[in-house]
Amino acid sequence: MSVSYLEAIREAQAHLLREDKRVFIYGQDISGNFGGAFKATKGLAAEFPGRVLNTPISEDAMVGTAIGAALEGMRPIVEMQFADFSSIALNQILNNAGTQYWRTNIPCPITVRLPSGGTKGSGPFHSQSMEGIYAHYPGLIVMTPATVEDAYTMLIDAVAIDDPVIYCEHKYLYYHLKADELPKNRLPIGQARVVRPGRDLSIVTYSVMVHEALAAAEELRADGFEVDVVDLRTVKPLDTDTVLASVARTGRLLCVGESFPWGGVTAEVIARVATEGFHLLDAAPARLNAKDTPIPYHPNLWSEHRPNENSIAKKARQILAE
Amino acid sequence: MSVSYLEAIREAQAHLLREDKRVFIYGQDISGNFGGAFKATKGLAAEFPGRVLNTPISEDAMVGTAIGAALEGMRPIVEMQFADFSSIALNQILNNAGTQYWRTNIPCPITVRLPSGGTKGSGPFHSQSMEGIYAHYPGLIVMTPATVEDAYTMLIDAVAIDDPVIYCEHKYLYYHLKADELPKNRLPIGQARVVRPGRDLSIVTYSVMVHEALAAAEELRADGFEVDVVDLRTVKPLDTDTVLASVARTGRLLCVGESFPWGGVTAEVIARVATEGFHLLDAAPARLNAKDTPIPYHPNLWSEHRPNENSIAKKARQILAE
Amino acid sequence: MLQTAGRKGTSTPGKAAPHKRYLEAFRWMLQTRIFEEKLTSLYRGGLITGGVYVGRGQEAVSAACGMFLKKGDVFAPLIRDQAGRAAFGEPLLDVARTYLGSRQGPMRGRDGNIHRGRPRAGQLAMISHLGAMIPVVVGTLLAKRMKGEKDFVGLTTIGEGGMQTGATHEGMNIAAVEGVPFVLVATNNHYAYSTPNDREFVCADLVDRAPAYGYEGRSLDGTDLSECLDVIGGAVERARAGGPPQLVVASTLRLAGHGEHDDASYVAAEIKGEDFARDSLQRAEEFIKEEGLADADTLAQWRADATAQVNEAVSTAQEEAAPDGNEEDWSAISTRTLTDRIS
Amino acid sequence: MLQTAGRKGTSTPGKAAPHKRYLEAFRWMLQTRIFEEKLTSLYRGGLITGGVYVGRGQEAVSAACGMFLKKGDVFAPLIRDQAGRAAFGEPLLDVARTYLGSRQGPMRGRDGNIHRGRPRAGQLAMISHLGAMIPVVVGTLLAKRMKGEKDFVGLTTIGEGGMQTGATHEGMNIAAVEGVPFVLVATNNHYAYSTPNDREFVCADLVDRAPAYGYEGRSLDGTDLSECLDVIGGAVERARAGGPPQLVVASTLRLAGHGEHDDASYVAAEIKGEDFARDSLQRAEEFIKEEGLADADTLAQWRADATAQVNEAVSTAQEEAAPDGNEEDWSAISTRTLTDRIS
Ligand SMILES: Cc1ncc(C[n+]2csc(CCOP(=O)(O)OP(=O)(O)O)c2C)c(N)n1
Ligand SMILES: Cc1ncc(C[n+]2csc(CCOP(=O)(O)OP(=O)(O)O)c2C)c(N)n1
Ligand SMILES: [Mg+2]
Ligand SMILES: [Mg+2]
Repeated sequence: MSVSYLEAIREAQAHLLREDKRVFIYGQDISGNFGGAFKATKGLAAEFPGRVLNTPISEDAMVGTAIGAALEGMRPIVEMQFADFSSIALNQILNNAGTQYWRTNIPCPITVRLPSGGTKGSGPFHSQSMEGIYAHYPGLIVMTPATVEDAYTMLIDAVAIDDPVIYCEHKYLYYHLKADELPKNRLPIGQARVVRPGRDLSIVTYSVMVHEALAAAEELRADGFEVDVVDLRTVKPLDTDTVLASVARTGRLLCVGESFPWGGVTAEVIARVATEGFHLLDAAPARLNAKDTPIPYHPNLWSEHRPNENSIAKKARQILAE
Repeated sequence: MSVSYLEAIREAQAHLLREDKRVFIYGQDISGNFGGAFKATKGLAAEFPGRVLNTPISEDAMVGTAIGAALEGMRPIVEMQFADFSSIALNQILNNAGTQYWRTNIPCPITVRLPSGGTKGSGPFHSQSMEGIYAHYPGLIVMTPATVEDAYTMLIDAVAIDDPVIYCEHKYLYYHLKADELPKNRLPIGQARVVRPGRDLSIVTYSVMVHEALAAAEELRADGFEVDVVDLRTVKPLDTDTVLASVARTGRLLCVGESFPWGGVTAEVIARVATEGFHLLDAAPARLNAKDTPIPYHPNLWSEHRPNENSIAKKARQILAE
Repeated sequence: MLQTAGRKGTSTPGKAAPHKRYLEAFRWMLQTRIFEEKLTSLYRGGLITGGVYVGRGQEAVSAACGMFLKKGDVFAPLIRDQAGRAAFGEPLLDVARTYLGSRQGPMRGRDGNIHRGRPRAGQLAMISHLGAMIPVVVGTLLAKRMKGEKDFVGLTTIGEGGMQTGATHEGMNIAAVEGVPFVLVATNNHYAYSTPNDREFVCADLVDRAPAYGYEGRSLDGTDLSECLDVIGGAVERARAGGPPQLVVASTLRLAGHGEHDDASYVAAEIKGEDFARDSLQRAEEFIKEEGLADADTLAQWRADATAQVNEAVSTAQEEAAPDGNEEDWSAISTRTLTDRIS
Repeated sequence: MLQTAGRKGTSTPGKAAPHKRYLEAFRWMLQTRIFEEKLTSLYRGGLITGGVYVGRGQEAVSAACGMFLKKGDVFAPLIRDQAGRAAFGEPLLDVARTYLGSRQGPMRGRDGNIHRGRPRAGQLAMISHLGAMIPVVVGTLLAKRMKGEKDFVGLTTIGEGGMQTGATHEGMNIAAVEGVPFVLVATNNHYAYSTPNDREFVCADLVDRAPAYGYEGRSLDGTDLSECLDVIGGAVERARAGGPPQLVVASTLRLAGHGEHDDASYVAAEIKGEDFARDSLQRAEEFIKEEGLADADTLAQWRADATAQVNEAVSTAQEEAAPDGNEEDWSAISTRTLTDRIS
């Protein structure tokens, strides 16, 4: 048996609905036989009647409703159809969920699932990675699982946490990524994972780019380089210690993300390493992001727009040559 | 005669309405005798009938309408009542204005004025600085004038530019900051300004924090340190060259902003200097931002939440001691 | 059509129970007026930081909103709801502490003035973005239903200006789709800050929005306390009994500035002579006197009681310590182990 | 009340001009059906990247939307508007190039499928976020009025699902406040993706939203071409003549998946027997035959012509070069001197 990243998300939700009667799922097209645009809730409406609810096309109200339910003791999961449409709910997420605990002392345990990131032919409005926006504002935890195991355990943790969680699941990984089984153990939230230890260069990344980075690391091994790959897992909180420990091993840093290049996760990571681990660096750190344009529809353009194994390997070689 | 930062904004708009019949202003409470929550359009409705229009409380539609008018050849200026309410218009700004030119090849010359930043007692929803969110997405120019002169000339430039501009005016500077007269000359958009040359430390900052940084620099001069203060003026595009030239002079960098600490302008500046000017740095760069919580209402909390002269001077001394 | 036009003129409450209710409401209104005048004078004296927002002119509407709600109900008051908050049970001390920035208030100096609440007591703490509290109320009601609670209702208020936000639309609609017991009381006080109705919306009466969402709609004269009690009480009752969501649209004039910083000089002179521009508190007091529901001594005593309560709340709050930035732990999340460490 | 209920059943256009119009509309519908079937087959053959979205079942509504607009008007088509786009003047080549990702198309491979447009030609390029185009149309109309243009109108379409977004509400309201000549044609095709009406809204008919915004409202049978032409034509005419904004609500069933990836197996069997589930194209063809408006040869010729046009557009686009990432200048702004240099 094997389980995909998408199935892990579905299974985590089944588990949550089964174990915790406070949990319900709220989103567009997630109910009935349909089970969501990506089938992440397939079968759950039938198994858990009244707890997997279709909503109108009203992202702002979806999140507002979830906030109210959370204040009343529930543990809602909101599925955005695409991360890109969470722009409509941004006010509720940042200004209502994000400020609730700090203002009122009452926690606001909502989980917002954002099907994120680019896939072939999806274009400017069905491809975005918005973790950088949500992490910038206070009051939110932002998760970006890169593996089937993390997709499963982190979603379960997300719902257990008393604070609002933005759970960025990557659409490219939905079907491409498979594991043999659901995980038995889990790494705590807030801890990054050294996916592959190395001594010559640290590639710090998250979500889909972990896999591109691993492929690039493999390529570089042929040249005799040992690349340390760190998967951040959550971009907020960001596990600075694990990142610094990696840079301490290698002296060199490349930070890779799929989102837009101004600010965001890669700038934050480099800022942390530069400010807190400056003496660890033997060479200038570098970053690789998508280009500073909307995400193109055409595969020829899209493949140039986002980082990938080749561009990562190329950039890594430049750093290693310094 | 003297002119305040706020008057400069009003005068720039008067000038624009006078010189360019494509210009109109769109926003809440900006018309009639009232002239806006901060009086930035005081008198303009009477002087320019039909061109300073009150809108319903509909930020999304305000920006959407401006986009449509811009596509038809107008040069709308949208006044948000507070930057914080632009969260409601975020989708139109990022996904419609920001993608328009790239997608259709037709430029979208709107200017969105965001009364930004903290003032005493304004609390979580009337104090935000959102430049980091807008700069993260492609397709927008983000201005953050720090002086009366820039407030004037940059707003005029903003409207002249064929692309969407987010003009972040700082509410704290509205009345506090005065100049003798309106400027005759201007620095081009995209160019940062060395406000004060120095040799020991570069403080790179923008908007209201330029003044806190200058005060801190003055304080440090007493200790014999010469601080180079760079005012970014626009945070996108960000004038990396001027920043690097400053760091080349000093070898040390402190980056200061009033917004939230995760990501944003300060992370971006440090990332640029670390990646492009690593060898220029003699010590670890540092940054100073607001704290990672909503902006507090009470002055006692607010004064701790944001950076100020004292915290800047303190941080600067740490860097200088390294 | 379910909607009925608001009656004009003074209404005559006929029975004893309504009289008792009327007088109770009047006392909340009176207390509110006294408290808000106190807040204004503190503000003018420089003793309040930030804005002061009062409900002058709409105390009747607001009092009625709070009075029909019980423990277990949810109330999301807005900018002009001091009367309703008090009637629903918010301690006066919460108000004083929040305006004066006491660390002992519910917001502990972190937020101020009208942005206060105690979600656990069913009173949500509004955010500024107008309309945003509507879906939040819906969510609390949905949760209560899921948990098997019975006999509850949720009410929130909005201005005619706030009716134009996307959040209001999505929130009103989702309440109907979920079929929760929800009441929205909208007050058209003829201005949103400085903006008059003609730049806000076009329909004849905002109650025309009710059928658009499958709500029952009623409009009323917000200066007439008796009508406020009847109509809002009725709406709460119908929602509680399982009826569709309710939209009540009250007509008033804002008898103060938008906030106390604002002299409201933009308010058209003509409008001040309209029926909806009357002062609901004054009307109620006249009615009480005319009908002999309370004598002059009683009225004076009520005023004195309210003044004493207000003064006590204010002086208590004034003696309390302000928050201290050095003692804050500066974490926006409750799970401290997950607080991001950013330097 | 301005709103009138839609007539049911087949209508009988009585005069020559309507006949001519009817036949013209029919030809746009026919061309659309043929083009969309072609797109579907290209998609199934793996020749189109990304989604394909067709208007099957609502060609009559869409054709009517495009046909009454002239040069100088503004049209913001949505997901199911191939017929209206063509009728308004969008070259078939634009469609083929966009779906096939030719660098010569209006979107040059940067955006795909339905997200195409030529703002300078009055056809806006939709973003995905539903409702977002409404205020944009309002803005174009406001600008035209400011520039002194006359005799123009703006029209956009929406689904019943998209009617529930905040953007739609704010946009509809601001159109009325500005008093611009605006027409919103909403099609209730009974599903938003997989979601049926009962989880979308509660009012009896979405045309009940018209009075809420000061619009004139009409509902109609979207499977009846004649009615579509009459009602939408009338709405465009009234808006153009200075009437209030117009809301037209058409009833249809989506006779395809949400996109061509979707088998629509969630569509309830019962609903397929409803009057609104009929195929407008088939109904129109039957009507033409019954009334003898065109003979079999003519119909066959039209079909052949449309097929040829479609095939030509597709094969032209297929021969054109795809965009090349290395040749892109990767700037999202037009002022190249202000492009941020980020490494
Ligand atoms: C989304 C949003 N935009 C702008 C504001 C700023 N603002 C606060 S109150 C107000 C006027 C509100 O008018 P109305 O809803 O009629 O209520 P009233 O003040 O008349 O009671 C405005 C514009 C806001 N709070 N929220
Ligand atoms: C704000 C927003 N949320 C979600 C979506 C994803 N989405 C695209 S089309 C669609 C269904 C639209 O239904 P409807 O408006 O009824 O139009 P129809 O497809 O039936 O023509 C959804 C949910 C979107 N485009 N915009
Ligand atoms: Mg009002
Ligand atoms: Mg539909």
